[in-house]
Amino acid sequence: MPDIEVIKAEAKRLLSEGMVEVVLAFKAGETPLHPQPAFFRTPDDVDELVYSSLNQNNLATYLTRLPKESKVGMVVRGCENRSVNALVVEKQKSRDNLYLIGVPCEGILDWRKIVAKVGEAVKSVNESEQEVMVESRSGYYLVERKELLHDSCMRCSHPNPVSADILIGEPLAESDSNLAREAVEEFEALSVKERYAWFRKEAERCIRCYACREACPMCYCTECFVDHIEPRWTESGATPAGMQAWHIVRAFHQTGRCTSCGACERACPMDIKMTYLTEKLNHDMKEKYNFETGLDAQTKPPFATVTLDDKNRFMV
Amino acid sequence: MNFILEKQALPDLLQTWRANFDVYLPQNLERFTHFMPLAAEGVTVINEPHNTRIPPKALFLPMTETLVKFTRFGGYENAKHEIEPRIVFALRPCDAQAVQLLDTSFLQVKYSDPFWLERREKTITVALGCHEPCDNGFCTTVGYGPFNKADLDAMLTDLGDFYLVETFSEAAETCFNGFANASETICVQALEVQQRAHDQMPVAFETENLKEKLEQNFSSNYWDKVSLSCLGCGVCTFLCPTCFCFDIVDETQRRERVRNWDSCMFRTYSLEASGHNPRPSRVERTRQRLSHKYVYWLDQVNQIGCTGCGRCVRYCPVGLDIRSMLRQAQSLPFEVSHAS
Amino acid sequence: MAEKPGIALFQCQWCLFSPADQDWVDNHLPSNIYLTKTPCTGRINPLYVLNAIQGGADGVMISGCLPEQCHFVTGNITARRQLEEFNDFLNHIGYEKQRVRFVWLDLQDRCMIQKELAAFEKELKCLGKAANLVTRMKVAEGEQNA
Amino acid sequence: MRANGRSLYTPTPMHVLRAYYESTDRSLKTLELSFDYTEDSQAFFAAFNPGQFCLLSIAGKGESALGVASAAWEGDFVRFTAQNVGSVTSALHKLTAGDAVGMRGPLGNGFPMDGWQGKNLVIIGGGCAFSTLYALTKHVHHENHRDDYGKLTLIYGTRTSGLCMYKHDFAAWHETDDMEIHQAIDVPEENWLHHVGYVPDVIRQVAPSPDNAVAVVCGPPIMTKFTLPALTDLGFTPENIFTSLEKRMKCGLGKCGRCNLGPTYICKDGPVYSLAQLNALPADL
Repeated sequence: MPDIEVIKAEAKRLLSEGMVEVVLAFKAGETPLHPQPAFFRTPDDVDELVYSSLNQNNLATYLTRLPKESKVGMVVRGCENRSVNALVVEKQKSRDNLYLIGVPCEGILDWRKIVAKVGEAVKSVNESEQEVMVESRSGYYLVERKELLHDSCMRCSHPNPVSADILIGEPLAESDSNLAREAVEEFEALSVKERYAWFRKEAERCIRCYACREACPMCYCTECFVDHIEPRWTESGATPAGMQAWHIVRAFHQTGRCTSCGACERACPMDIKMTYLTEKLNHDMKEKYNFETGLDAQTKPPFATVTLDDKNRFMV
Repeated sequence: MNFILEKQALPDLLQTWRANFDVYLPQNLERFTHFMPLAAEGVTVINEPHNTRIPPKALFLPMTETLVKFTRFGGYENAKHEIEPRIVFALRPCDAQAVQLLDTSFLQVKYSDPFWLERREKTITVALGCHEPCDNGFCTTVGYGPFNKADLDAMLTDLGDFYLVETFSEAAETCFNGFANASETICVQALEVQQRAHDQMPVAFETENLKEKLEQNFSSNYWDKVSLSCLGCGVCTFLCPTCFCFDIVDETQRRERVRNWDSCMFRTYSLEASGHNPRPSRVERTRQRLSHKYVYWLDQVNQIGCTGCGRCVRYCPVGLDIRSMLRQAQSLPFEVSHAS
Repeated sequence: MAEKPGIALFQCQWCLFSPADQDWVDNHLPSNIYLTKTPCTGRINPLYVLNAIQGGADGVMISGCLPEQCHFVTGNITARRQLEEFNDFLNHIGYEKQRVRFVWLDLQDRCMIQKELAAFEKELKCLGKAANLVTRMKVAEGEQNA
Repeated sequence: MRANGRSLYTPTPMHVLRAYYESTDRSLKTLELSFDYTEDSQAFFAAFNPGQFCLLSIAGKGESALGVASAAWEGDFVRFTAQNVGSVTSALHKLTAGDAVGMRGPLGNGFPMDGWQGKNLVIIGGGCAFSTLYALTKHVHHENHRDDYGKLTLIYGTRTSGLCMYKHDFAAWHETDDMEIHQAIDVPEENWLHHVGYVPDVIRQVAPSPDNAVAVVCGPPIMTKFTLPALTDLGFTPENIFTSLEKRMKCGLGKCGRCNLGPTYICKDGPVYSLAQLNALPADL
């Protein structure tokens, strides 16, 4: 775990030296399971800053909500760093206006898995590298970290920030990049019928609250296609057609832009699995175009870089 | 009337009801519980002190519901919904209270919503009191409670091997026909359980003068502070048992006019055709959500429009907590002048 | 199956050089083919394809110009990149891949579009009626959309 | 249930009697609708009060709230003037005589006509928001009701003379002597015989007397914002200043939630509020 005091000191330095107007990080929430994203504007505020593996959100989602020219400091993990890069590529934020405090990430703990494991009324969560100690109403539990990791974090292959201005803590070993591919291949091994049944089951639980959209750093359109009135692209209610179209198109709009952070899935109030959709698209981008989102802040995603060389790919 | 219902007898009872009613009760759906009609076999009564993920308001105000059908030559027809008599079993008192609050909106004297009315009239609600406190609830704080009896047909109190059934309507009495009457001692015992459950609920914030404080600080920067990390999704409102806003949309292909749940946290909610938006940012929208529950409901029907079920607290993707927001509101300045 | 499969045809307005072919597409299409003409295949949003599928099309055919012959230089390749991936993606969630077909039409070709459509129709017949992803309620027979 | 067994949400079938452009730039169109069934007509006029609005409905497009611009005595029809802004209003603009259209209403409270009896009326309108005031003027000006009210002053401002609505009636009203009319345009034009300037300035210039008088203001938000202080300066009390508000509406019945102004719903408890009422409500517009 990175030293929280070092993070705080760095955040304080940024603010007191006037290098940034605001530092984006987390503060302790009302309950131990839910730390809140917070905006620190003065060095004194920074005392509230916390860093834990329970920080569920991708902070990059707030970047497009702040004024474009504002100077922002951010505590970033691997996926958040890649999202920032993707936003910089899409010219949503200038890299010069950003100061990234990088933290190697050991994976995000899924609060739902914790509750499922230890029961209601979690009083405290203490983590070490391998294990997590949880106190709930029914007593103390020592659980292996792996068991509580969020699904997308288990497949993560870039836990280290790729372009942070300062890295706090020792970089972790890059993990096996095949895990994501295996997950996609495992799903594709199912028959068409089974796959559709799975998709239906997941998509049709949707209540269309758009938490996935709002939690995603790359969903920054001023007007989403589902809010469009003329023409109306999909059925707007919680009908099968509307729900399926939402999940298909939301995911497809992320092609070459998704960093597999899993924030959409963690935000969903109905526990809908969504990363199996974006993982497939990421997998294809890697196989077909050798592209991974956000590894640098220059390379454009495949759908934005069409060349006539492509014709050789498609000639039948 | 008070009856005793042995826990063993419950599955059979539910099946008996199925002869005449659609029986809705919380059942496991994937990783959470959801009100679903009871099938011929397999009974799951969710006994944890836990709410379903989607509040039972969805049984009365479905997520999507047809209001009007378009006829071929530009005409309109009333939509018809086949609604069978139903029993909603094991809903929690907070959710039942919420349905009563929604009645004040949907069953106004002049404009009574026909679809809501029909569903309400054909439903018998049998609540299951919460003998153990739930995790994020704060029902006693807002003036309700784990055994709040408002607007119920019957209420169950868990007493170990059996339930004490208190019925408040004739319809419910016939449902429990043939069960043994509860003795005085059992009723006293139940009262103790109920009182203990009530006392166990923590007080999350003070409600005294809260209305005046929120009202008078309408343009305070308090709202900027509490809405800062809000994402603007609809989780808190869609999962709220008392949120009832809906949108009316024409589904051209289906030739229907439908109503869908809508949320005051969405940008398009109050966006006008001219491009003007009275609530342009998350600050105003958060203010609307909180003020509606803690100011406007009080003005309208003199009840707090939040029943303390705790869903918005639990499922907010960024951990925003209405309890802490209101606790912060308690330190706002206010004048007592017109609080008479 | 007894009835002919429904095909949604998205046609780039430049891809048929021969007036006779264009006239056939514009005026003499069989009733099971529903034509949408676009200024370029690059204009085809994957949402159009999804709409056609959800609305009950048994197959979707997109006809565009050959690479390097696009009126807008790279429109057809943009479309191909996107729609190829979209098709792969639909396949991932359980839609038969064969039901979406992208054809290049050489400007010199004659009667290619008829041949392609016939071949596509034949294949769709083998696949049968589309079921997955067909979720939009249909308007009753004989009624026109408002 | 309403007349003919329709639910609250089912529009009444109507058809277009007359449709004509109201302004020279064709951005405003007036529709006069007549009822398909006499029961609907009776139910409508039994409930109707000037200042109320209806939801006009085009199947497949949606509904749009429009103020009623006709008085009950004018005949068995309802008049609306729509500005072409959104998807529904642009569909309304395509309608011609004989076309079918749906209508729900009358909705809202309307002007408190009973409370205004015997008082002088100062009617202040701006732009296309004049429609309900037109209904009010028509109602008051009619010989059956004229004696119930005192002096009638009409102040109407538009951006250009071409955007002025109901030109024929204005021409006729200029001829009559039981009404004081002040028309204004924002920028000078040739052959314009009336005021030039913004409505608040015209009010200060005209200076209607606040004695035993009620001021009714209806206009774009920016005009209302500056007109209300002008009236207060002239000595009108908040209880005697009325305005009609608008917000996005869906159900029109105080159920869908979006048009609330504090604890009131503009569709059900409004759209007409007195300034005294507004002062007690949050500024959530």
